[in-house]
Amino acid sequence: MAGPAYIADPPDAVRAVELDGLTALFHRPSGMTHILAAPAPQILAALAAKAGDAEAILARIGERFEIEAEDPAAAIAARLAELEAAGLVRRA
Amino acid sequence: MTMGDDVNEPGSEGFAPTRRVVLALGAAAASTVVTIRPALASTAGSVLNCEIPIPEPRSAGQYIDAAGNLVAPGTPGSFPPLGRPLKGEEVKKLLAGGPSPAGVDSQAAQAYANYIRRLQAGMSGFTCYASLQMPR
Amino acid sequence: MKHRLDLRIGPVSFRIGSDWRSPLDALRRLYETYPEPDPVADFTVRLEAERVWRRWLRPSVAIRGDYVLPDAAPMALAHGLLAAEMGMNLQMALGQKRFLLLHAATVEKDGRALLMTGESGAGKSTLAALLGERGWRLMGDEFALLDLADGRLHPFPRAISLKNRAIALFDGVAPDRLGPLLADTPKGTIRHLRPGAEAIARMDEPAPPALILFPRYDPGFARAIRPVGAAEVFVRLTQASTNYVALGERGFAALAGLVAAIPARAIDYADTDMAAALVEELWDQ
Amino acid sequence: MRDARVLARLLADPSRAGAVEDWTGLLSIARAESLLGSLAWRLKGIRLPDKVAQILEVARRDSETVRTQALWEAEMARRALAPLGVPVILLKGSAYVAAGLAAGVGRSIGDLDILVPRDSLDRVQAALLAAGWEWVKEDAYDDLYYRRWMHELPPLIHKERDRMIDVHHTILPLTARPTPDAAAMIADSARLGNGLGVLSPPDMIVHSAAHLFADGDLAGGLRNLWDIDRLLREFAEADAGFWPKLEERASRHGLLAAVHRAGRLAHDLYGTPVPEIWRVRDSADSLFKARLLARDGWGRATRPALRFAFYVRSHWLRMPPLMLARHLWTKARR
Repeated sequence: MAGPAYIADPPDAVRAVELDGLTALFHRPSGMTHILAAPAPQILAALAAKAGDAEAILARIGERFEIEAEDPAAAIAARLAELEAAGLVRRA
Repeated sequence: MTMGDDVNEPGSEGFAPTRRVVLALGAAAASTVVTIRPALASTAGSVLNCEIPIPEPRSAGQYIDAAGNLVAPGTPGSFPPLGRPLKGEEVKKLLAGGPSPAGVDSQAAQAYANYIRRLQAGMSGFTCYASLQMPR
Repeated sequence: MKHRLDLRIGPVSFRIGSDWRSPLDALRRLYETYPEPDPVADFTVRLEAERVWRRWLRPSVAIRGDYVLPDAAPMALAHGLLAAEMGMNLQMALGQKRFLLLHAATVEKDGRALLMTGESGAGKSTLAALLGERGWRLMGDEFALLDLADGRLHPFPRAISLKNRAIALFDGVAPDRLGPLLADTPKGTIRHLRPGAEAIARMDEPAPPALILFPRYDPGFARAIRPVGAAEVFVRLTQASTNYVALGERGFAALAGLVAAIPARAIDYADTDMAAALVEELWDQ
Repeated sequence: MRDARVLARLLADPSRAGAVEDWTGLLSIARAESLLGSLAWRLKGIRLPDKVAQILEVARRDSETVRTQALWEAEMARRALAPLGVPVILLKGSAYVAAGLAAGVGRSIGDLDILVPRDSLDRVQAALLAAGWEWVKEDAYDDLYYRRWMHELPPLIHKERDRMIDVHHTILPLTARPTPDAAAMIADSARLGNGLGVLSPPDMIVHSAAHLFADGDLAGGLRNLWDIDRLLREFAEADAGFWPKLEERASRHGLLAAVHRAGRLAHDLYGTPVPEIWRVRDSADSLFKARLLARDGWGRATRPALRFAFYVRSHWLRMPPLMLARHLWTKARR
């Protein structure tokens, strides 16, 4: 289930603030603000300045979290599509 | 502004490693990214391109009375939701007292116009309406 | 242009030009007690005839200026005062980049400010005006100016535009504080109210925010107070701001700082007295 | 203020700031001509009245947002088009900021303009539509008209970001008399690090001059001429052989007259150091100059008849059935 590899901007390209369970993220390259719900912040952290495909992302997130999903591959693919449309990740 | 219903509490784990917790990846159809859009900026470019859903999606199914209020389906004197969003240009004509949008009878059109006039910040279509109107 | 009036309201100065005398005469009377304008204006407003002959023939006022909303509908000359006020609003909404601009009413007491936003046309302006007559200092009924550096709110005490039923609530104020009654405007009947003397005297005095309220008005409402989550406050304030996106990271920092530091409540009320009592109660907590 | 002359003079020579009498009027003109950001950076460090300094400080910050958004829009187009492997050339403001040119400093930038090879148009269009751009006007899907007569696709707007993109395949309408060599422009373009490109220095001038004098009605012309001033100064300073290269290139694209006119007017209004031999008298220049400066101290457009004449001219320049009329009009004026 590899799929394409993605990469996110390095941590210093964003500024994040926690707002009761959600993350308000200011993205410096675009000047845009996004409100993120889990697992979007975790995916961004897993891809910050280091490329990875869906498998690598799951492995990286799995180091710190107990992953819960019926179909992890489909869920990650859906999240990546959203993040790519918002310009927060791009094809590596 | 839609947010997935089935997302778990993310805590601060996204940016600082802490204890091992459960992370739900969400259903494929859920939404976890919402981008803040300008409220009244870029009006010039978007004024003819914006749309107003009637009613806004979170009130889907409700009818609109002559004064533009949302009412229960089937309320006497009210009109069913419009099956499609109105385009900025149609709204402009409608609010200026011009012809009704295609396929809409004139009484329903007036109710929809009143609904649009009552739109408030945060509601779907407000930005469009705001861009067609002056503040205040 | 043929006629000109300069005004300063808090930190913002306007140059208003008009093809006709009457709108500026009305404006001059309303702002009679305001301080001397700045020699350089932040924004220019133009009230002009759409076509040369429309200066005399069925005169209608096009609202233009440094920043223009295309396709904005012109107004009747009889509503020229409202056109001037809308022209100033428009410059603020489209051109103000020095402060984070929130579509909100602000009042101050004990050196701290109360911010009210959320419901357009549901009485926040009336509520602010009413509080302004009851021991609070009115800072502004329309726009709140959040300082990007220090997070304080700057006063912008423009004339308040009272609408429809709200007009009668202020029958008791000194007559020289009221503008002409403007019937049949696009927003119904409107009458402008000059803020009290203290609001004008202290218009250069900012105040740190202490409470954010999202009032909701409906005659059928039962009195209610609800907490509002930080993320919702953040998003609602971005949507109440005309320049949030344009300010970039500074806007983000200022807004995130405000949301993190200041408590917020939503209130439902059925009449202005109920609202005023709710505000006093929450303020004292 | 009678016209925009004071603004042009101040841009050319910031040391005149002390002599400005009507700052409010000047700021209104600068806003109306989309030159407030450029003026703000030009006057940075100059002693100004407090209020003016404050307004210009805010304008400088705002121009940073404009720059960020323009570069981001270019980046999003790059991401959408990268899989096609076709050259994508940034034009106008986005190109100036992406290439770090002085013309980009404080510049207002609205739409994203790109140039792509004509034979890649279908694929470019499909990739943009797939990446969230949509047609601005559904009914203006008179694609054929655009394809046959115009130098660009009908405008597209991004449905999330509300930003427009103009996709050009050449720099003038196909109906215009000069026929610039777009393929040569693409072949000689300079690569930026990220996979996007910009026109070569001479072509950048040629495009800007063509846009100003061989296409539109001169709306926003004062700003476009300011671009040309900044570009000419920067390119001439960096390359002693720039002027002959520019003339050679302009001739090749059939736009030498437009480039010469741009140089003359830039010299006249902004003191641009163009070669002596360019500084000839041209009877029409005064009309162009009057049109460029037609703005009063309230920010209002003045000289409606002259504006209308240039508006008509812009159509004459573009529309085949009126080619003859244009010819007659030019003759009658002599």
